[in-house]
Amino acid sequence: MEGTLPPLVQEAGIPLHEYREIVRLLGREPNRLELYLFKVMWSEHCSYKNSRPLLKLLPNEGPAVLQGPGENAGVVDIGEGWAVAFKIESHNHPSAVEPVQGAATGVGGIIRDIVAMGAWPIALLNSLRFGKLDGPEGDRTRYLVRGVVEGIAHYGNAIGVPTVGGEVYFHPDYQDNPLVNAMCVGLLRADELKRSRATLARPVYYVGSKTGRDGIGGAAFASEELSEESESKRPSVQVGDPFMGKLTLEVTLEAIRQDLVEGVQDMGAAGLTSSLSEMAHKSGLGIELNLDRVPKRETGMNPLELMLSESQERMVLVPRPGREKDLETLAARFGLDAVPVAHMIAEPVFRVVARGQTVAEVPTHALADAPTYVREGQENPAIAQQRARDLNGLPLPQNLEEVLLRLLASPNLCSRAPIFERYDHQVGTNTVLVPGKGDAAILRIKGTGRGIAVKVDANPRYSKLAPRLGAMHALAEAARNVSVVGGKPLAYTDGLNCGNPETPAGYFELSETIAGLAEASAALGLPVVSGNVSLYNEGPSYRIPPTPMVGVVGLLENLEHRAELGFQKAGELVVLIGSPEGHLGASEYLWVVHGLEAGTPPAPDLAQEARAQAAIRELIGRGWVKAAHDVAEGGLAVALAEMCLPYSLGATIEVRSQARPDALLFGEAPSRILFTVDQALLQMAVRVLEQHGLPHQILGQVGGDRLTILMPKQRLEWSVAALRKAWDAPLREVLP
Amino acid sequence: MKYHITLLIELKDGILDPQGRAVEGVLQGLQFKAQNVRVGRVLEMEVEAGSEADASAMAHNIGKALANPVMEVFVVEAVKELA
Amino acid sequence: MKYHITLLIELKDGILDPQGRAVEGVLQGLQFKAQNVRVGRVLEMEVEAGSEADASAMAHNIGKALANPVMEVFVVEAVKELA
Amino acid sequence: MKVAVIQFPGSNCDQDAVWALKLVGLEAELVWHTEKNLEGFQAAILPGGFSYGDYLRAGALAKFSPVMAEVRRLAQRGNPVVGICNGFQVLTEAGLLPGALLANTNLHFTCKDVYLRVERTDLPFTTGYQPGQVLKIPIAHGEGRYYSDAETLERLEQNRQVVFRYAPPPSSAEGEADGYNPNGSLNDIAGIVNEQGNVLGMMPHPERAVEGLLGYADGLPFFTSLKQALEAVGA
Ligand SMILES: Nc1ncnc2c1ncn2[C@@H]1O[C@H](COP(=O)(O)OP(=O)(O)O)[C@@H](O)[C@H]1O
Ligand SMILES: [Mg+2]
Repeated sequence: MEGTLPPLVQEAGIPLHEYREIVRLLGREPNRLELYLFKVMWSEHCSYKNSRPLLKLLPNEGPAVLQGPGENAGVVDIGEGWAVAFKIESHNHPSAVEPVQGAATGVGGIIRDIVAMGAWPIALLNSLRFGKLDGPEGDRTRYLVRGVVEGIAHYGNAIGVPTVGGEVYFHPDYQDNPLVNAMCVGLLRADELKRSRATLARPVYYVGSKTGRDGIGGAAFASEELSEESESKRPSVQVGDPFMGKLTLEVTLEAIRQDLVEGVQDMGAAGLTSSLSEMAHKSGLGIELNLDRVPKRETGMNPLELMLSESQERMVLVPRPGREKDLETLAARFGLDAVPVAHMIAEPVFRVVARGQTVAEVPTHALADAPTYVREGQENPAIAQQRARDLNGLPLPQNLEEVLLRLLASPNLCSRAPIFERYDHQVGTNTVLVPGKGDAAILRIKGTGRGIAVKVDANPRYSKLAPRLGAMHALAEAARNVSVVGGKPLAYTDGLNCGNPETPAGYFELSETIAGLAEASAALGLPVVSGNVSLYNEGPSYRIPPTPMVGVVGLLENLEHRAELGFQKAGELVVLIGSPEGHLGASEYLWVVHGLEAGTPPAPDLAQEARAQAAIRELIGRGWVKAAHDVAEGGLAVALAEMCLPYSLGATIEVRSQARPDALLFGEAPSRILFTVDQALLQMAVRVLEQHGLPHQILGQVGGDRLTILMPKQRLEWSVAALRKAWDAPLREVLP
Repeated sequence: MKYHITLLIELKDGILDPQGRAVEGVLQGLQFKAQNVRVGRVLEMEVEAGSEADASAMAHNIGKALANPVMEVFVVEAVKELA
Repeated sequence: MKYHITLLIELKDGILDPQGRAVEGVLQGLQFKAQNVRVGRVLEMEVEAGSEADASAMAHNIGKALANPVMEVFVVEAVKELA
Repeated sequence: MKVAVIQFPGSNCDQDAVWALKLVGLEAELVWHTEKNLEGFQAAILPGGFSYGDYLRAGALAKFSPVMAEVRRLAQRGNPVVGICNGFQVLTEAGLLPGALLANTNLHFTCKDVYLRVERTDLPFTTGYQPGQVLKIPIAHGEGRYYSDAETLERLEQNRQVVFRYAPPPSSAEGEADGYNPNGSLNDIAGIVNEQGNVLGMMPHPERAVEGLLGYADGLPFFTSLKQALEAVGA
């Protein structure tokens, strides 16, 4: 049979061995529609067939966890009866094809996942990766940046969920394959958590927008490498409608508030197919769908198109017995369709009926249990070589003052204001720490004294050179960002963006990334509660660096005690947790100044990391520290400059060390935190650091309108205005 | 010679038009029984060209440059010589 | 009978149109020497009416309802009977 | 002393307005846009957001909502009616306030702090301010460029209908002195009232600026003024 692939199998692009497995599970040949149901449900995006065995390594339990991976979003307890639901999701390929709508629908999709848990969305974050801004490729990069930012703004602003944070990196390896991941956080009463469940004989309602031919086959599309062919797939682009999205959200949450529904599910990737079949499977039941009842936007849609459509702004609601009419009335008030399109049946099959005929009938477990693959990974030897490169002979730059300005003006370190100014980051009036003011955003929980801190992070350079270390850093840094504003990290969500797992190098990077995350999770005591996997970010001539976007949510029990990143009070002392000496390997400095991406990223000491975070939280929690900032890309000098900017307040710093001046100023190292403290509290603060067994140094004092750094052999000085000028400009040119 | 160009840029058929949908809903509420409402953009501009044919060709190229081929189509609605 | 209506809603002359300016800048960057670029909206829709005159009147009323007289004008660009 | 906060489909600052009103001790209730009766309400707020998705034009479709007839009646009776951001756009579209709000000259949605000079302190919304006081209040809009024809503008100025104007920050550490007008509004207009002085529209968000925790306090007098005015009438 090898040579003679059935034409249908060839058309659907299903591997022969998977086709055989389908025939075995069905006990017969599938018809065309059934085959496509398998195709989308067995795509990586829906089935996790390459990643599931690896994801099992991630710790997913903890005292705060109310819902771990496996539902539409994870949920953690934040006390006083409240909980937060959160998840990250990728929309990379749609954004590459049509940046505005790709990003917009990515935001819409992740919001619906949060709503499906019964949570009111209170914050959005996003994590973006683009190629080069300079050179001939710059035009396309700018086009993508503008489009993606516009799409995020368009959807998030209109639906009324504040976009409070995110991160952006530019790296040549994303030139052909930008990444757009969106994270949403929602608030719910812990006892109102909803799941994707339904009981026997219940009608299943379709609520929201009508179904059109949008994004047909999108889930399968997302799991394919981008190719010339993507061009021809363009007509299927999905368009986001935040207005309908808002109405759908309000109907769903109001239905939950009035206790009208027993189960909720969003319609995301693979639309009706995945939402209904997965809900039936999780409920241990079957479901019968009547396609004639599905609200349609276009005429003449066939069953295949209806089943694969990824029209946006649709939800699945299962009313409680006797509440059907109430649900219909509620939806009508908002002008939405609410139609019973399916009902739960005892026989565990997914049955699709059109015009009185059964057009597909497949066991639900067969769709849910795609085969999984465990493969052999092998590192790309070129990367090992780059890592092994000796950096000892690196020349010292002549003018270190100029180097800092160049770093501040590098696309990866410069001001993000031109981006976040386009996002409404305050709607909802909960944003206590707005973008640009802190390492993480803080949102208050109305009616309590509590707040949550959120941040998403990942350093592609670290991950490219050493995927395992990169993943560890991503989690450590996201958690550190939450800790330095005063939040205690509770759990995280991870968006794993990698290359093709069917290649040895792609699989190596995926498995190393997950191994690194697992190790850091265990060491920091942080469980994963949700996430997303986007593989096949690879083409004939490129593969993205493995990019684990880690979103951490933390708790501030008392919002009075929090910190922001800017220097606020002249006279306060500047203290560094950790050593002033940084590493040059894999640093932003090495790339910007020497054009090198080489060496090994610093090795994290996770035990020290945990202690450093605990110490800064303690200092903030006692009310002694109001300004704290982690030392990340660009090293100590960049971190100090960043602290000068928010309130235009300078500092005088003295660094005593015999290390290379560039390593001191711009070298990177994990677990480092800068903070300021009043002279009168210094001794007590130092005692806390000693109790936690942390190396530390008192570096200097806040004040004036200049940043001065005294080194053993030289004195460096910048006006804060000059720092700001360098830092402000680069993204303004992209987003005027 | 100077020409005035009118160019329409509209969503392709089958692509969801949220604006059109919202306008349709409101018009129906006002008892206008409008259906299939679609909202696009109209661009008016002036160009220099040697002949009307040249101006049309230019209008065509401008439409091509400005419409997003992923979702939009364009129509050269009018090309008129200016006094 | 069914009619197809095309309606243009545009900014009045003399009102600053930053979008038009931005498009003009883009076009000039592409070496199209376009001037006085103005960006407006085009609405296409289908209505039921007894006659073409009725359909035109309806188009007029819809234009009146949707355009903002403070800064916009509307033009009924076309009314066509549908087969 | 009940204030109606009108909810159009797509409004999204409705809850925030209720929160701010309740914070100063006013009774506030959400009113869905299909409501045909505002009996029992002494004032109405049209909140920010994207009514009808802001499709076609910000505020353009909301003016057709059934509740607008009642809002008009309330305004005609002299009761306070406030439009914030999208609400301001709706009030101009509905003809309750003169002029129109066009796309920002920067052509994009802008969310940031701006400074406003208070031009009038004799209105039910501004008695709590000092004449000429400069406030820090956030904006969040894409279509906030106030426009009207020259005559209308002249009349507005002559009647002292401009209530808030964008202004340079009081100290240079807080931002740039030029470029303080965030959207290209004529005469730096950020907020106006009708001739009677009871219908006010403004683009910045006072309801976002009522709590020190969130970094602002300058919006608070707006709501305490309103409360006093309503109490004075009620008493
Ligand atoms: N990298 C990951 N880490 C942890 N959990 C994950 C990861 N990827 C996916 N998950 C979890 O697997 C489940 C299925 O994910 P997905 O199919 O993306 O859900 P949805 O269709 O609701 O978007 C979800 O509960 C999700 O949180
Ligand atoms: Mg889901």
